Amino acid sequence: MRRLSVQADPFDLAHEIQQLTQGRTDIGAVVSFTGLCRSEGGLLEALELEHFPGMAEEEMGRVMDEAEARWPLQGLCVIHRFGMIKAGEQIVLVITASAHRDAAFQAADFLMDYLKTRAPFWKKEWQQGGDTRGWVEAKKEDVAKADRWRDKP
Amino acid sequence: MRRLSVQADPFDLAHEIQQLTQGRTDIGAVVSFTGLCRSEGGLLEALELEHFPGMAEEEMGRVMDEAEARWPLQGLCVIHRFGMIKAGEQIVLVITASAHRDAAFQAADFLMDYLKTRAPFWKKEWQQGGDTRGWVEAKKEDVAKADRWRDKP
Amino acid sequence: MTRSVKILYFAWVRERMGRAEEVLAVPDDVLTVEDLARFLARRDEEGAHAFANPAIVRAALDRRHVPPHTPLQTATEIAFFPPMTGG
Amino acid sequence: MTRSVKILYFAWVRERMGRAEEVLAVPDDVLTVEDLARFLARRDEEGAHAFANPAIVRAALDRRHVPPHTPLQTATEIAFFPPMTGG
Repeated sequence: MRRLSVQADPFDLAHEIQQLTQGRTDIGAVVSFTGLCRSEGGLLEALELEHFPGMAEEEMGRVMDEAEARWPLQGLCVIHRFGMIKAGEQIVLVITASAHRDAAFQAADFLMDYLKTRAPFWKKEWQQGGDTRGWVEAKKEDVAKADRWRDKP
Repeated sequence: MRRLSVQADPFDLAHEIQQLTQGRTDIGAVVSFTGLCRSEGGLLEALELEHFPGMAEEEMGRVMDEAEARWPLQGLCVIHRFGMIKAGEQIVLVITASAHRDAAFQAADFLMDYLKTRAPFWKKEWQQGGDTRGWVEAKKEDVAKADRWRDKP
Repeated sequence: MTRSVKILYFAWVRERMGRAEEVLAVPDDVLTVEDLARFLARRDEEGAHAFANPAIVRAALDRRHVPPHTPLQTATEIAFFPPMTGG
Repeated sequence: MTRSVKILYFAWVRERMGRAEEVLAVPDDVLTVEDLARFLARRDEEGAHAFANPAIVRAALDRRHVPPHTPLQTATEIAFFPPMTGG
């Protein structure tokens, strides 16, 4: 079972997990990652998420293919929101389901690293009061984290 | 915010995450791990979880202390069930909340490794038809996995 | 015979270019992704600003990430954007 | 003067001992956790079965994991159990 969505609306983690696990008795481990918008100590009011419609879905699908090729997964779900997202709100959701916990943990970690560096989304910061602080700069650590997976079997 | 529970009843992941994150804007990453009872291809009807009341809570608390000492966590939750748990049902829940995804992922992985080898719980396997297949044997890999963390900063 | 491609811009590349997309008749000497970036940088002020540091701008050809030296060949759509910051 | 300790058994150690707990007057020559395990192994058939492979049985003193050579000292409760399989 596989689910991919690029959407403006919030997602429902419990519902998504239920979709992946309902009626199954071969899943031993479910890992979820939820990314939230931080206010950076009250500085930020919201993040505006711009994306490349079409390519976002295709690239996320390719990243999911790669996760499925690397680990035995019984289910995975990736949801990425776009539009204006207030501090405290959800941005991204990854769920992985497997017989064993290692596969579920590693696949979720991998998916997040790859989404960060490959999925065509860009964040713009909005301050309290309505001014923008401009676009978030990509972090070198994120590229390094994604590169970790390259040499692994 | 920290929550620890040893209970017979099922848990509600969405509710527990909400408890950790509600009204906060300093959390950027929430990782959850849910352990489920597998049927092992239809062989197993249920797992019976025996525990050492009192010590289970204390040991889980010590493992949580260690996670909090190693990673900057804004919230963590560990719930372990006991009693008869049918195939497909929940056994254990770990949730970690942090500003950054690495801390949340690593702390959740660590908590699961340590719970496996240190929390005083024992699983007995029950087959379809009501016969037991005896007690689950501890896995060497689980000890090795927990040992990974020993040399890390 | 000149060929047309659709060009898409995202995030600050879009803002600096002052447009989200355009259709361009590809000049004969523009063969690769980096040729096209160089052409846009020379074309006007907006392009000079957007591609001021061409090493930073990323590209996708028909919705796949590609390195700068990739030939345009038969691609019908090319997108330019900053390093991604989703997730 | 003999001292009493409460002993708890769990999982297959409990099943083999045929009991979940007992209170024992600690013999004078029983000083450590492994001394106590050896004493129980020699005491009766159940103990012999439960502690047949003493290297496998784990112990907690006053609810804390301890290695076999740990002195009982003033502990009031000792638990014996197999390697844990929770999580």
